[in-house]
Amino acid sequence: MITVQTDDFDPAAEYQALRDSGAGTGAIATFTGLVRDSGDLQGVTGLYLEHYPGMTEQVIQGLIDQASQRWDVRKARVIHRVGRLDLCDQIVFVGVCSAHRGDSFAACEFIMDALKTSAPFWKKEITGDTEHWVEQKASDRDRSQAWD
Amino acid sequence: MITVQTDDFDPAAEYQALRDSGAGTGAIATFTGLVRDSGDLQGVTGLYLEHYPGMTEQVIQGLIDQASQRWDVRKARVIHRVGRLDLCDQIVFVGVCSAHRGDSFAACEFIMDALKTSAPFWKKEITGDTEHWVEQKASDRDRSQAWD
Amino acid sequence: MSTETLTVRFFARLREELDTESLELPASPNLTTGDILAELASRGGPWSQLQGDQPVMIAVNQAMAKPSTPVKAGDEVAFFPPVTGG
Amino acid sequence: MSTETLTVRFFARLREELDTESLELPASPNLTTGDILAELASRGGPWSQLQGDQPVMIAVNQAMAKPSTPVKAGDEVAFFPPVTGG
Repeated sequence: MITVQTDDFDPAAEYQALRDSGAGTGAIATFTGLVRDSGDLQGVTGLYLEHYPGMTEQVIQGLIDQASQRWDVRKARVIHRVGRLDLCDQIVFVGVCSAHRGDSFAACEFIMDALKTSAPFWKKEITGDTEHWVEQKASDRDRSQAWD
Repeated sequence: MITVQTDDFDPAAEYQALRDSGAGTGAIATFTGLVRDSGDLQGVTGLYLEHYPGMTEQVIQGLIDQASQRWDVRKARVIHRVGRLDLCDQIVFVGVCSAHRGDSFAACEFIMDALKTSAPFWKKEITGDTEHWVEQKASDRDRSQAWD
Repeated sequence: MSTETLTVRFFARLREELDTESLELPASPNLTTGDILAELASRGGPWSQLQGDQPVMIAVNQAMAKPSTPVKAGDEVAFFPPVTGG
Repeated sequence: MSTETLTVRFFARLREELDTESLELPASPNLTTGDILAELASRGGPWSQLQGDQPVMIAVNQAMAKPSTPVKAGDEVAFFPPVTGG
């Protein structure tokens, strides 16, 4: 399940939903991304996140489908926030449950890495009165291509 | 922080503690292991977990130290349960927070993989009236050695 | 949307710098996304960047596409900078 | 614990099959964990498995050790099957 929303999310509730996926689940891997205080610029006080409604969900569903073909994925959950976010806010949640831990780790990390380079989100960093669009990092492209 | 306990644990509280590790935290990776219904034998109804008190904590602290030397680890948390566990019960929690996601994923998975092959825990599977000690899996040794 | 036109959408930095969220263009035969980029870039000013040094990502009907991807009337074409979510 | 002896502990399947949680052994000079394994295995019966086909893991003072690891009076030696936690 994929949700793009302005509201905050509750990783505890998401974890519980993954855990309730049945007795064959032996492993739950989760990732949560937070707004850090050191982005492209020093002194970042917040972010503004824009996305391409409709395409975002399709791209992420495609990543979950790819992950499900490569690994045992019993359930996958992705939440991504958009709009104005402050320092320390939660931005993104990816959770995967599998029979075995290797699958849950790999699928969770793959979805997260691929989301960073292929899901149509754009981040603007806010620093006091100024703001600027974040440039894509070469390291993110490299991490995503490492899965090919 | 490392805890070995018979009681259940609350991943939501552990996540919150990791999240409260400061504004430099941009990434939180967690793993939770659950009792599955298909172990060495079919029809597993529960587990009994034994450990070597004292050594367990030392070994896991050593793994956290190794992870902290290889990756950015702002905080790491490991909880492992012992004693009698039922189907679907939570067995183990590993949570790591870092500045960047790659570090949190790698450190979390490394600690979990290495724990499986080096922390002195032993699992006995209970199937109806019978019980038997689980044998170490070659796949677990391979996964742990892959980090060397 | 007329079946004679296609929609072009812009996001993030491009949307701001072009001061345009979307526009309608006539859908001529054998049109590609690259043709649209070239036509828009020829407007000059901020539009030049559509064929400048900075990479421009392309989607057609909400799926990633290339400059060689053909487009037809009714399609939704989008141009945007490399993505930076997560 | 006497300073003349060392403690040997067993865990999991070994503890059950040997029906022994721990025992005290005299600490002779130049003793290794391998010597202790050999001495205990010579008791026969279930003790033979300490030098059998199944791997036996060794710890000295709660750190992983080898059959060549030296031990002295006061040490805590442990023998156990390969671990299966997590």
